[in-house]
Amino acid sequence: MAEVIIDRERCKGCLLCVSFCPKQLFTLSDKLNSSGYYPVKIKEMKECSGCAVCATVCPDVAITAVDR
Amino acid sequence: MAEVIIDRERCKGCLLCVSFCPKQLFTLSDKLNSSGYYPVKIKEMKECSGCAVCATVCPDVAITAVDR
Amino acid sequence: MKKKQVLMKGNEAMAEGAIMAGCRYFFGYPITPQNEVPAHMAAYMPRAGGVFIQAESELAAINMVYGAAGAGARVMTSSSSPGISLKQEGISYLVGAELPCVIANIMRGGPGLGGIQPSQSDYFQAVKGGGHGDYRLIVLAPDSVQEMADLTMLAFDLADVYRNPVMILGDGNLGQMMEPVSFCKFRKRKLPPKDWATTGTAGRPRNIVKSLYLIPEQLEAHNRKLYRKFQTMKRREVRFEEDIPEGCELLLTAFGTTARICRDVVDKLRQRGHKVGLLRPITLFPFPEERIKEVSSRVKAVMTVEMNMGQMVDDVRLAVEGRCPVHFCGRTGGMVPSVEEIVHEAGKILRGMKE
Amino acid sequence: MKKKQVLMKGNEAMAEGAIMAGCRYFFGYPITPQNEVPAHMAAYMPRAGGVFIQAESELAAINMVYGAAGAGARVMTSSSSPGISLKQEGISYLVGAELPCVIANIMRGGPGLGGIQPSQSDYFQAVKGGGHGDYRLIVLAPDSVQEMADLTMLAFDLADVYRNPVMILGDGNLGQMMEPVSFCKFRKRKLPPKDWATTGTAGRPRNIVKSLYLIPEQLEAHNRKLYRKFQTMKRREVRFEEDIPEGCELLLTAFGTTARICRDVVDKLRQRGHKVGLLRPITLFPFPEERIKEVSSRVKAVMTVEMNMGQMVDDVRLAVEGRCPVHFCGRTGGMVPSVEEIVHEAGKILRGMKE
Amino acid sequence: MRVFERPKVLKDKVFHYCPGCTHGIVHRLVAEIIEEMDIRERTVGVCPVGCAVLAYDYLDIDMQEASHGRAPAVATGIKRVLPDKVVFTYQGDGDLAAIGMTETVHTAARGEPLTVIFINNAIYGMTNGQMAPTTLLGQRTQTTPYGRNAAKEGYPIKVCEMLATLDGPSYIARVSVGSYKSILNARKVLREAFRRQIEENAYALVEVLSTCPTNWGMKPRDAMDWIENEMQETFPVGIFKE
Amino acid sequence: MRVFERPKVLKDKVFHYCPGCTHGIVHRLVAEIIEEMDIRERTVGVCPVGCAVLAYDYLDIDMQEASHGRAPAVATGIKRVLPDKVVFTYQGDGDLAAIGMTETVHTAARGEPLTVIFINNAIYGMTNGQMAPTTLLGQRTQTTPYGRNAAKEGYPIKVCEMLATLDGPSYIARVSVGSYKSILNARKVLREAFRRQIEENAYALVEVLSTCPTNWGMKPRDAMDWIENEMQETFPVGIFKE
Amino acid sequence: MKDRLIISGFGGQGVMLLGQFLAYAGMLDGKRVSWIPSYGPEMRGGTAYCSVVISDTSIASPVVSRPDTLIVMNSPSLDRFLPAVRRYGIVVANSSMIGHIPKLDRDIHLVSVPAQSIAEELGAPKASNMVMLGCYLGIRGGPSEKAVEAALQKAFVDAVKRPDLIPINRAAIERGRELAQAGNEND
Amino acid sequence: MKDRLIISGFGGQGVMLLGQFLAYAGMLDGKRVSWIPSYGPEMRGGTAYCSVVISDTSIASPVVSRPDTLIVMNSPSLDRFLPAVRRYGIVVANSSMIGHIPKLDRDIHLVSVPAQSIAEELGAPKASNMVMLGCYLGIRGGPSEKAVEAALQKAFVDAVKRPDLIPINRAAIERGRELAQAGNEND
Ligand SMILES: Cc1ncc(C[n+]2csc(CCOP(=O)(O)OP(=O)(O)O)c2C)c(N)n1
Ligand SMILES: Cc1ncc(C[n+]2csc(CCOP(=O)(O)OP(=O)(O)O)c2C)c(N)n1
Ligand code: SF4
Ligand code: SF4
Ligand code: SF4
Ligand code: SF4
Repeated sequence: MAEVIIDRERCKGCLLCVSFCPKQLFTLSDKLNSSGYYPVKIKEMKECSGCAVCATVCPDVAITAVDR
Repeated sequence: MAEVIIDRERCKGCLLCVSFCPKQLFTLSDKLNSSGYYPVKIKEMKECSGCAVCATVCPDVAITAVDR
Repeated sequence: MKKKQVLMKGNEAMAEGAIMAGCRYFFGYPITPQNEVPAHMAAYMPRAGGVFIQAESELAAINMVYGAAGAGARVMTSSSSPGISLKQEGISYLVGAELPCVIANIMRGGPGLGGIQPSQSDYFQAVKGGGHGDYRLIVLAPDSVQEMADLTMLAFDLADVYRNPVMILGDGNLGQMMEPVSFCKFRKRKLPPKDWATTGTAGRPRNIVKSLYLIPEQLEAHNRKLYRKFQTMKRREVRFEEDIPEGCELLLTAFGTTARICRDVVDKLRQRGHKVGLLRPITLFPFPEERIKEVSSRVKAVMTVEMNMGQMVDDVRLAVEGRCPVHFCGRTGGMVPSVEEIVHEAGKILRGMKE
Repeated sequence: MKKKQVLMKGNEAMAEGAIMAGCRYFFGYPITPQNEVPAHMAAYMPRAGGVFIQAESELAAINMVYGAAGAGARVMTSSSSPGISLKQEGISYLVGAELPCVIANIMRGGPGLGGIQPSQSDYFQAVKGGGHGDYRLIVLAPDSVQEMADLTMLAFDLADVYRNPVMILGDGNLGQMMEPVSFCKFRKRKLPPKDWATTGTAGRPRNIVKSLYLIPEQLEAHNRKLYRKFQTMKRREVRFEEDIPEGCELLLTAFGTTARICRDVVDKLRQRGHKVGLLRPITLFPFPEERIKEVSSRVKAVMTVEMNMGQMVDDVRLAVEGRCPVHFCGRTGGMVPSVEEIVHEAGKILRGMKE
Repeated sequence: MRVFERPKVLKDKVFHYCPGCTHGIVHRLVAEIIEEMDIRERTVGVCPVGCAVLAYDYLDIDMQEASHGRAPAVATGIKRVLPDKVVFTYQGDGDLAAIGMTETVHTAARGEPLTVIFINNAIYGMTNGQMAPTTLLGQRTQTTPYGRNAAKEGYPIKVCEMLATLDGPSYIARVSVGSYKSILNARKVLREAFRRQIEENAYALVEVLSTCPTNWGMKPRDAMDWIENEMQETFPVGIFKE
Repeated sequence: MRVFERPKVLKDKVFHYCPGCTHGIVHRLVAEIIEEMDIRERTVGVCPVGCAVLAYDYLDIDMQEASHGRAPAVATGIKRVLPDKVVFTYQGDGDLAAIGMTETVHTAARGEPLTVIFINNAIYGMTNGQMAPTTLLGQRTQTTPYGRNAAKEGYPIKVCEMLATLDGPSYIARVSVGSYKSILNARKVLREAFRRQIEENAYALVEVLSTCPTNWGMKPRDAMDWIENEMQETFPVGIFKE
Repeated sequence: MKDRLIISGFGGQGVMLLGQFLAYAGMLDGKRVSWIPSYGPEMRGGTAYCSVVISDTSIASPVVSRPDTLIVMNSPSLDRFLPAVRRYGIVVANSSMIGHIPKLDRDIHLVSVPAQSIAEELGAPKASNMVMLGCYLGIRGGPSEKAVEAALQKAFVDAVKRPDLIPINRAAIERGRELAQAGNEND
Repeated sequence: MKDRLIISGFGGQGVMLLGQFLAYAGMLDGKRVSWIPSYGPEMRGGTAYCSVVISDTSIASPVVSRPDTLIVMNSPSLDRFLPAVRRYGIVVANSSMIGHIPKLDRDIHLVSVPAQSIAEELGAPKASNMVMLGCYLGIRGGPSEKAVEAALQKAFVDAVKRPDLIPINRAAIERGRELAQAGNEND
């Protein structure tokens, strides 16, 4: 089972993962992090294929991708 | 009749005219000019064809070529 | 009638002042905290029929200034500390070739890359000459957005009068702050024609712009000529502002941002009953040496306040020549001293006098 | 046993001294009158297993020095006045990043392109800081070919002790003249390891070489740390040479070439019965301020002799603080003052005392 | 199994870069390559003056901070002292192609064994968006408010094409980080640039087309697309010297 | 009829150049072209720092002396103020291709309407013969006493080839003054470079392979032959951008 | 009258504009004014602030080290500047972004406004700064309405050519003002 | 003993080498010595000169402004430096290159040597400087022969690896020395 872990504190809500995720699994969360950004969250983890596209495009290296 | 006029005071005796003159008309004179150089002189003006090769290669623009 | 006021950053006021003074050529390279200058020039120079070039470096910029000044134009460049260091060779050339121009240094903390917060630590560089050779710039030190505009306008005339670069020595604070400013129409002085400029020889003997004098006798003569010019500046162009009460005990000296802060300090200390005065040099070269000399013989102490580790204090000491103690109070690295801490330092000196 | 003497140019002696002091990296750019330095380095560095690069410019050279110094090497560059102006930004960075290195300025006449004859008109630049920010170099002023070698060797150690650039401030005369010189084996002091150098992190925490401190509090702390270092230099590294007779009336002060000439002046004047002394600063920063202060309270006048329009004279005046008059006697633009003219100037002052 | 993990050569610190700025991607790629090649302990990096001035806060290696534009000279100094170490510079377009052009060309001409990573974002980021030597014609910046005009401001400089005329360099390439695929390719090319230095003692430069969403005034994704669609017309990706 | 006469744009002064130095030939060509095009009264020249630093002593036109390497920046300043005047720089290889490389590249990239005359004599003349960016491999100079070694000192820079990759310049050419024929050709090309500025408001650069008999340690004629036989192998003459 | 303000928050919350707005309005009222930003390298998400002085008499120093008024839009700003506020000073805090507002043991008047929420309610999430402004106006009673209106014109018409944004920003100011008055009554 | 010399001539006449030669020989004799060139940009054909001091006591200034000895190899040099020569000083002039040698109205000892002609006679036109040197040695009686011989070794063997040049240069020196002595007798 694949999974991505998002580091809320690193995420700057740039939406790159949102737009690059082939399965459109990302969305913005509605709680600010301590830097004043709305980080992303995953809508539906089950569907993650572990392709790590999101992690590859994330400029803040906020995503870890795991394939279990 | 062609002729070249050498400005003794400008000439630095670099010998370029000597070596480039197609008719080999130039030679060094044996009196220093006031800058301490031995300027060139013409051995035989009659033979000058007025080609101005000497003047063209003279870096000190010391030669005037005349065709009469 | 009150003049129309606009709220502007110091950097913008300087740029606008330059354009109003007839400057039509600006060559610069970005650096914080003066980026508003090239930005303003890029936007407004074309409208004024002038030219703005973002040069490839500070070196290129100062040498474009050289070319344009040599061609007879009113021309300006601006930068901040590290960029001004890069211009030192060019500045020395400009003085050597006697070319008028205006150079702004909106100082930030050093040495090296340092920081980008305000500082006054390029005083020595501006006033003693950071480049090689014996030379001087006229150095103007504004302390408000209004003066950023006014002194810039003045700078262009002084540059032309003396055929010498004039430096506006501001700091990040003055460049970044907004204040109301009003522009009066600039009246250019009657100046001699720039008949020395290289504009093509049509109708006159040719002109050469240069600083090379291979024969030492000639170079010495040239240096002496420049020196006489600097002496004339000393006689004619000293500018300062002072507020010195009768019986003044402690004289504060400060320029630019710290001078502003010192006004509050003076008020505070007077409220507490101290006789305190302030002398603010507006021209850092020529320095108000004579005036400080005079005043120093009737005060008990002088305190110089700077945003550096102590630079102008040397010029103050040269003027005071031991007639009274000269103290120094400074913050550096981008720290701006507060009224409170200066009051505190002054208080110590004033208490010391009583003892 | 007399040491073996070689007849050498000052520039060559400096280069040779550097190699003997363990300098293995030299980055330079040609400029008269110091061309013998890179030429010597090009010829002899490879034999010593070192590296010589003719950099593409003075900017490149000083920044190669930065990189090499940051990597822990003993490294040097040299130039002459306009080239040193170009290095000002880099020098400010070297101090900011606390990198040891040796920089030679074999001065020529300025400002601008000026000339190529000897001059001392970069005193201010060297001593007050021609770059931006509060900083100081240790400045050594040799006055003979022997000292060109000896002080260069010393310079490398001082640079390492203080982690600060050291400048050799010579002039065209000292660079071009030949004198016999003997080299003693260089004994490097015991110095702390350069554990701050960037050599790869193997076996230790990583090292960063930088001068950026974006937070003003930190930049201020860094400046204060540097300042303390400069104060330590002032306490420990002042070097000068003096010849001051009992009852000295007139004290001459001069450095480098002019100090040499002043020795003859002193002899001449003493032959005429005048009590004249000479104080020659060897370190221009730290300046022998205390000593001049002391002496100034027991002489009738001081005269400073320089090959410029008056620069060190400011430091002398700061030391004298009005205790006696300070006169200046100078030639500039490549002119070297003659013994006769200095004697003449001194004579005027001495006659003035009698009146 | 972790299929994607933060490289250990990256320190824990949050980048100061703007949201969506691809400086972060390039940092990560460099960190990954250093880790993968196992050269962390023998690498010395040189930071530029530009947005990446704080790169030493992120890469857990020895680093020096050069003055604006002089990173190649600083790196030369380091490399000559430490010929066995891996030395790279990381520079923006203002740094490398404007003020530092002389050092760029000469270091390349010397064939100095260095790896130069050249971030071309067609603008000055750090100073809030002025024209760079690589700004496209027509592009608006703080100092070209009416759009870059060839007649006044000249043409963008193609650094790779220019340096490829020199005999010194061993490897000159241009890549992009404007799309997922581009990023994978960038990684390969950057790795090769390090390999050239390490194995062939040679000079390599990689130009990376990178975004500056803040100063381009674009959303991060639009900025990436702009690289792929607009920038690459002026700056085609490819290998210019091999 | 005078078939060859000293151009009036040359002042009466004797050149300070060494015997046989071809700087003098190029000076003469420039003077002839200015005379022929009748632009003496509207031309402003910029001298370099190098052996030609005193060019203003010989050319009877308005001139400025730039600091070392910055002639293109100075010329840019002049040209922007005086767009109707003819502005040229005259620079050596140290001046133009070492310390001044940044200005050289950027002025070309801007397509600044100037004429740049670039004297490539493969050495620093003025300062007594150090390596130039154009020094040939193996060539001995004061700073390459063992001969220029590519591994240490890198490769000669081919300025024309490099600048021809830019979009700014209109005309880039390399000529020689190493023989009678070459000189005649150089004159034509130099004239074209002036014409581009005057008629097309465009940037043109002409590299002139020139001798330095003194620092090459050659007799003047041998030096000219060395251009034709040795230098041209590394620096082929031709037109690189048209 | 002399008010020395520090206005602080995240980059993007509009603190710089708010400060300039106030300074501009003050100028129109015939006061002496100054504005000065903290300027830093690109560190979006970091804290940005500006100093504003509005005064009847000449302003010696534009740099405010000890504010009479502190307007804070996020937590780090409050932590940083609260200790510097003068006795009898006021603090306007954006409670939407500041989780815990400490109890004050000094003579400082604290008004907390959920500015972000209000702005979002109004459908203008970027206008939280205007809510804070309104609140300030409510407490200090100046600059004048006329000056504020002119400043609105300048900010949205002259500068960005978006006259359509005026009503909603005007509304945000009003809401802030109301809240301040309500807050005052609660005191 | 202290001799302060200026040696001057056209570039190419070997005046610099002559000066270094003298300084080196002086050093070998245990004297204090200094040599300093005039250095200029490339102006071949212009006048070049150097200052040399040879002294028993320490040398304060290497720069000679008023020479005890003037060695001049061309006219411009004579014109330039003659007025500076000290009373009782000596002038050695290369009469091959100096058309008109003025009458001296001061106490200066002038020796004129047709150095160029002599050198050419010897078949070594470049050795005119050595003729001048010989003349100087003849007049001043120093440096020692031993030192001069060692200097010859250094100049032609160590420096340029042309030991074959030594005999002819030695001969040039000798001819100069003879002439000086003859000249002295003429006095
Ligand atoms: C000598 C000098 N000049 C100018 C600056 C200001 N400055 C800092 S970064 C920079 C340019 C940044 O642009 P770029 O190199 O393209 O990098 P980016 O920020 O876009 O990554 C400039 C001009 C400086 N610090 N030093
Ligand atoms: C800033 C600076 N650096 C160095 C010099 C010294 N310098 C004078 S000319 C020159 C180079 C001359 O070579 P080149 O440009 O090739 O011209 P050439 O003399 O060969 O004609 C140098 C390095 C200087 N005057 N200024
Ligand atoms: S790409 Fe990274 S920083 Fe951007 S929104 Fe996604 S997780 Fe956050
Ligand atoms: S080419 Fe000119 S300078 Fe050379 S020898 Fe002939 S005339 Fe004289
Ligand atoms: S300013 Fe541009 S380059 Fe710099 S961090 Fe922000 S987006 Fe990136
Ligand atoms: S040094 Fe070389 S380039 Fe200079 S004048 Fe002499 S021969 Fe010509």
